[in-house]
Amino acid sequence: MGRYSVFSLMKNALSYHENWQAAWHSPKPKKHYDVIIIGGGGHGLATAYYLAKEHGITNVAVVEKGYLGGGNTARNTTIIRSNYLWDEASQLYELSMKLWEGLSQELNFNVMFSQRGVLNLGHSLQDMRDIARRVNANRLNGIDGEVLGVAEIQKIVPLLNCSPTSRYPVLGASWQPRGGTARHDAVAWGYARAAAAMGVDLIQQCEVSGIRTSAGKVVGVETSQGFIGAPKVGCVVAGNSGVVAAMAGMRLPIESRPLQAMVSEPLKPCLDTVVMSNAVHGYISQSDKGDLVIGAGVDQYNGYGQRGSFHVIEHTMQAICELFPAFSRVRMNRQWGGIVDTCPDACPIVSKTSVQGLFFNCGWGTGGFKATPGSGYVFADTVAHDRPHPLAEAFTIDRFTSGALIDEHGAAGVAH
Amino acid sequence: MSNILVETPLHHMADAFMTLSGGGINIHEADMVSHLNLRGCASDSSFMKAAQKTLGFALPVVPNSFSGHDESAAYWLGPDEWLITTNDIAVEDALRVALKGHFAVTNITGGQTIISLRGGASLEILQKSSIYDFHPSKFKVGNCVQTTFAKAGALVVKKADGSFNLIIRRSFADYIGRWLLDAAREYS
Amino acid sequence: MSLENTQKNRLAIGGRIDRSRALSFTFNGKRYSGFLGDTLASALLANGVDVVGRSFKYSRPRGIMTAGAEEPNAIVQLGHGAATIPNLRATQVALYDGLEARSVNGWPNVNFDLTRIFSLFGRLMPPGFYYKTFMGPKKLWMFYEHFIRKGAGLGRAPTVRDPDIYDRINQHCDVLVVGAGPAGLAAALAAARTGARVIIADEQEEFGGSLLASDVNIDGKAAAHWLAVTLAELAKFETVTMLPRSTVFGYYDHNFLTIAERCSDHIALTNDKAARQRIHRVRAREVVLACGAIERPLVFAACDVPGVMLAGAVSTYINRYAVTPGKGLILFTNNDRAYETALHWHASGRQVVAVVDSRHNPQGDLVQKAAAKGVKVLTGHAVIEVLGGKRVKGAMVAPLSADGSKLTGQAKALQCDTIASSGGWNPVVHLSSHTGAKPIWDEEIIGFRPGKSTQAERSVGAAAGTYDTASCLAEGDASGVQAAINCGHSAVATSYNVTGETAAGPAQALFLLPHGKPTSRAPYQFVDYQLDVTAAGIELAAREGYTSVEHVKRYTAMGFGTDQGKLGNINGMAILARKLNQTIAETGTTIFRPSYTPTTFGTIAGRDVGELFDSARFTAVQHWHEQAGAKFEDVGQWKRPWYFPKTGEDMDDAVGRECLAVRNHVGILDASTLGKIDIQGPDAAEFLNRVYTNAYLKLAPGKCRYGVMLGEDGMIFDDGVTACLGENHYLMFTTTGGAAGVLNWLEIWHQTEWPELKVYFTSVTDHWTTATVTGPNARKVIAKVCSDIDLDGDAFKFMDWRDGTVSGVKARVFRISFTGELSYEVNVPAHYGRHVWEKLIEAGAEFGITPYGTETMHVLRAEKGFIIVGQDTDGSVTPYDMNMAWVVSSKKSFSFLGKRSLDRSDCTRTMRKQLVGLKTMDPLDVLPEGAQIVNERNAPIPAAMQGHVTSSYYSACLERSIALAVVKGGLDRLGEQVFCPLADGRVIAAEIVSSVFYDPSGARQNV
Amino acid sequence: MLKIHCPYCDEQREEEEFSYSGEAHISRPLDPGALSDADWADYLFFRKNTRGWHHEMWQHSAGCRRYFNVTRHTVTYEIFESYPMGTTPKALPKGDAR
Repeated sequence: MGRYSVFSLMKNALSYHENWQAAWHSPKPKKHYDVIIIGGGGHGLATAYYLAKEHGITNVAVVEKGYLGGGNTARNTTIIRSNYLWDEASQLYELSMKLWEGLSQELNFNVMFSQRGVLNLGHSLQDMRDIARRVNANRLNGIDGEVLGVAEIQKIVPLLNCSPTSRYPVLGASWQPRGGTARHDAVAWGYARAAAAMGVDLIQQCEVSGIRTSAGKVVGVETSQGFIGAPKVGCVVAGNSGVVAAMAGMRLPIESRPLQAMVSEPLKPCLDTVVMSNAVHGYISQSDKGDLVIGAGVDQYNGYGQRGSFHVIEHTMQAICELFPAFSRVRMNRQWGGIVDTCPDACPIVSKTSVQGLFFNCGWGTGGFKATPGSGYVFADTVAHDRPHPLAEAFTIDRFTSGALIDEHGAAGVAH
Repeated sequence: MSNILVETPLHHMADAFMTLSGGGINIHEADMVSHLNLRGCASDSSFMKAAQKTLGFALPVVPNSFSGHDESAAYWLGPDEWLITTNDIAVEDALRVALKGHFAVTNITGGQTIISLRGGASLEILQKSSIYDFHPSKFKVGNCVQTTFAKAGALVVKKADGSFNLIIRRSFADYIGRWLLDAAREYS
Repeated sequence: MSLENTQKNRLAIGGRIDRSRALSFTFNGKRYSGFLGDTLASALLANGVDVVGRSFKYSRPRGIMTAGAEEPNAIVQLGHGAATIPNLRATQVALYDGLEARSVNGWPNVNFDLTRIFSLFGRLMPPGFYYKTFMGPKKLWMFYEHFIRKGAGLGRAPTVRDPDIYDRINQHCDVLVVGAGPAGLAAALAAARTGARVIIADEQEEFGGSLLASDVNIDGKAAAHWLAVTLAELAKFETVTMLPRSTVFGYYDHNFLTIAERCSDHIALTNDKAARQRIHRVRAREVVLACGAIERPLVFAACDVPGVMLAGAVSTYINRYAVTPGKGLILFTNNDRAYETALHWHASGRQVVAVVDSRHNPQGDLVQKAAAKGVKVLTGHAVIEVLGGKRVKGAMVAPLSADGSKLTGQAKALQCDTIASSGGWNPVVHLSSHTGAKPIWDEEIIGFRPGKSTQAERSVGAAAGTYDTASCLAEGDASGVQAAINCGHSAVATSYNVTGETAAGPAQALFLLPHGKPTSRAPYQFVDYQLDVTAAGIELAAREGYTSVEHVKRYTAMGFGTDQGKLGNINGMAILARKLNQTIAETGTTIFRPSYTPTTFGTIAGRDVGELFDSARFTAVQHWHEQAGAKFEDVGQWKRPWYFPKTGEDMDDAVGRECLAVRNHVGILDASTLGKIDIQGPDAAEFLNRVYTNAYLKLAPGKCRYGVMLGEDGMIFDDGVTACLGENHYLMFTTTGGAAGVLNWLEIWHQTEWPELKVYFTSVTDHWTTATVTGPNARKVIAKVCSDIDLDGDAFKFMDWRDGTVSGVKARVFRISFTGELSYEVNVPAHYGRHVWEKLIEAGAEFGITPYGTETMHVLRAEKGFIIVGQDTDGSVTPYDMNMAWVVSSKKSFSFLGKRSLDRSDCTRTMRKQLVGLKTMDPLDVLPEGAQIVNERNAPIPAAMQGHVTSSYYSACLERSIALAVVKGGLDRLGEQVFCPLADGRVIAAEIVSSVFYDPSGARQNV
Repeated sequence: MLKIHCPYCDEQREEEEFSYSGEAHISRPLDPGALSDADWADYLFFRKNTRGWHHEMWQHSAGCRRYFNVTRHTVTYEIFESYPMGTTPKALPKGDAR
């Protein structure tokens, strides 16, 4: 794989960019692999990458029914933070954060990780109690965080409506300076390119139609390109987890819901950080291209349509106009929806299953993008060693039986 | 009891509503009447008969309709639920006496109020506030409907004279009053 | 200088502009004139303005390319200050007097742009170059990003509150017609004549679409005349709503569509009388999509030089706006229809240099017509490169192979200042694809047509690939008839007689023109103008493995501009298909999403902003609270008095005073916001028994009981007191925030699981005003206003309730207490609330009655160790965790909601977090709520957290701080010392104590 | 934006009047105490999450406050029928939605 650098760019410029190599190839599937990863999104590609890099398992296929990074990876609002409430969740997201911090260099692919800071606004006394609780917990877990007052917030976000007379005045916020955003497509492409370079087969337009098991063990997957054998299969299919689980005769504590987002027309820089509000229910940042990137709430019903209802968009716009009255004249350019796999406790499932060799990594709900590196890292480790990675132990499927849920609704708050 | 102060939920907005009058829309809070929530089985003829005998008219069984007259009316809220509005405070006890078996009469007078909406712009103001189809071809005299109203709810009633009544909850009255004033501004 | 003579390209006659209404406007600071009926674009062209913007990446000069929504170049910032609007398309801005517009890119200005220097490095900026560079050293991306962001973006957002208001209106109709061209008008007319409720919307300033610049006759009338007659008829129907300047921007499920109406943007920047824009939320039974088609330019080298325009746009400017945007025209086409542009240009009295037709043997009538007019036609030729920088100076024209794939001879230069380009037409399939219908490639029309409908919707006219007026009218009429019939109306078809149309011969499928050099080395052959995506860029993406059309779009940014790829995407896909040696059908198209054109945030938000952002709920005593100077706290939607400061008091002073007043004298709280549910029926007690953790079967009339509700997961979700009002009649109090949730909770179990239980639930929250009179003097106060209740402590005990009369009003008085003091909760119908409240204040005056708010309430209950659900609990605690085993009945036969979950291993393990009290070593230290608890003073990071502080206050009556906390195994650790490390570096030590700080025996409330 | 038929109001009404209430036909075990933790968890948390025709509960929260069932396609969002609590749904339409 040719290394990317400003020099390779110049060299190729001289030959009119006619000699760039493909970032990855699209092979036909082999008969058998050591591991099959179902799902070519960010999490699946990261899993394949870490299987190869950390565990030397390179005889791996990633099967994707559409195109790489075409699901929620391509549809989220790219917010990255690790300031979750409970130890188990915050440590997993913090592992992810640390991986983000070196990812562009590690992958030799600029994922444009921009640590511009994340603000979570508080609008009620209880919001502020929860914020203080979360920030204190973060600090004691070695995660950066501060509680900011209104004046400090206004300095960071001059256009934010901090009037004490607004319907739900801003009372304060939590601030994670290391949080920020990244270029979502680049994350999938970067992992894909790096994984492919280590020998991982990336098989697109290959839909899984069945999971073949024998004597309680997985033996491979039926696909639109025929049967592919493997003793280990990792399912990383987000919104479609329930569908794949059903192929293995399982149900999951997961419901798939539409989640919508939108972008404005490109503007000159006017918002330098990420602003989130649970109570008023909106969150917003500005991409490097200049678009305001805005996330809406989760629709109330189950849906695989990648479409949501318009009143959800309206409520989000009302929240944005309430938080940023100056954006009222800005225009929405594009709106879309994804399918989020939500767990009852707003935490993921990274787990073995009752079927030997079948693993699931799902339930990231509205918070999956930020977890991409960490999720791939611990899932690869779990698959490689056939036991939960220490940081994944709390996220096994058993917790729904024992009752050891990790309720992150408070910190997860709005869809993000 | 003449020295007892009685305050309707929108007493403080009467003047603001007045400033609209003369334009395409006329809004005011109706005089106070008793509001009773009545629960019972519509298929229980003895219950229905007893209610009719007490009220002087039959409870409506057609969804989203109301029966009665200006002094006293019954609005369909659900298959086993009605709202009774009446200016005869005796009705409450009379119902309790007349009805037998499994029923419930609950006085909610303090919790509700009625806003009258009349004038050419009424329909458009309803369209601005609610997602229900109030077009005269669909929502006729004698109809009533519980639906969303801005970010609150209302029971909307189409009266014989073509005007509308909004029956709303007290705690939301101030918000709905402000919403109406804002929506009506362009017509006054 | 007089206004008119600045308009060098304005024709003396013709067009739909009003020459008697001259308008003055400025563009980039320079003053120009135009006429009523102009768009900003037509006025700029009339004034001979060539360069209107600079491109995003290479900063190339750009001119007006189109006459509509697909315009990629003429992006302007309108006005300044609070009312400024970024990123409008000059082609869609109606001109008004005093209009002020600026280009959004180009520094110092579009004609002399220093950032042009970047384009020298253009070769270093292929698609994806960001991903390959700026990677090291670590963290330096933030530095690069700073400059990249500065260069990015188009216009500027306002920096102060929007002065305008916006409106929302809900519409319901039988038939919604999108687009008011010939097909749409015919559809609307057919449906309207059946009496159906019809809405017809069109994004343009006036209805008519192609008829506004058409030469045909309909039923013997000139198109414009037929249009006028038709509009007049439509306007007569009461059942028809006509919405010009209204863009249908989204098509959602179950035939729900959204329309953005520009109410006043054609008059001024702001509207001080009414809404500037209004959104129509339409629920339609049937939808007719007649939204037309967008012309496709041909792709050749330097096809972005100002002066290169869409052929149809040139015709529109000539016929509709009486502007011929140049002197010498070359028309480059692969189809017959575009010849009309050459004829229009010719008719406007200016020179047609040549028609360059890629086809070798075009035979259509229009071709003959042009030849007959003496227009020079070069068949089998192509424009392969444009000459000129800030304006077209000429074109390199070369002979082309029949299949259009290669050049067959030397190119020669032809001089001209305008090149009209036409590569055919793309039906506007956007709205139909919003519904999930996948567009289908059609070789016949050389374009994508709408896919299989998933809703009650049909596309007609140009939107379906039908381009001649006669067929458009026929399809429109048929669709209107069908739609009306589907809505239960009876309809008859109308047939229209159209004359003066010339039949078109076959077009050639041609997208990217060959050049002397390979694509990778040829001068830029632009596909997406706004984002500088070139044919070479698309081929590079494919070369690098980005072969899915979605990958190409994302890698090159093709289609991500404000025109959403309306102009370039199909060309891009064709170029990709050729590169991958597959058909366009195989390659497919990207998915179109709302908004069809960008929609103002404020329009979508409507009037739900400011004080109307959300409903604020008030109690009947609100105005008294305001007059008493209360500070308010948001609790859900409620506004509750937080505390009542006297002059000079801060919150701590006020709360301290209020607390002491309650403990030593008497206080009064407005508790009206508590949820109240009236429960009646023979099975009411059984029902309560099932939803509460404790027993209710034996609760006698006149008695009250505190209960806790669990979710089925065993976690506390609400609590409150329930009173037995009589046989089969109960009143349940819920928390303020939980009221709605609890009522639904009761209803869903009753309606879905236990319908056999005879019980009714009715919310009476708003009916009652609840005044809590509490403190040692409470009885004395009540005694003064209530004579018909025996207040004696033995006659009216703690946890009893009584009916009575309070200051002349029938009341229900409860002896329940959240403060631990002697308390009476006086409930009266809310219309008497203010009266009774004031009487209680009067009666209490001599005993020092003190109104208090939620903060004091919190302190007083914390002194007693009473929990607040949602503050001391967080959805992860059981009654046992809250040290409330006493409230859980193990004897009940029915397995109450949540009981089973309490037996799960995690709920029974040791070291669960349990509710305890904390006393700081320094009694003046008040722990911050949310402080985390650790075992050692200098716990290393990461520290093992033991729990956190849920409630913490300074207790004036105990003269020290108190706190409630949840601590791992806390109930077994009373007396242990723990530590709270704070963000400011302090570490506060505290002792674990009982959660009851005051009057543990409960003596004070039992008097 | 769904349009839902309320079987009690007997009208097509807008989604904003309704609250989604999850998968239908999950009845509470009569004797929870007799269930294993796993069976209890299955009732509590595990769902079909069907991709296709889905029986689900809705409440007409802004209208008559009644709960009822809806058969809806979770990909096309097409609604096949609404039916009252305690009644059984019609046989599903053959194949997929439209």
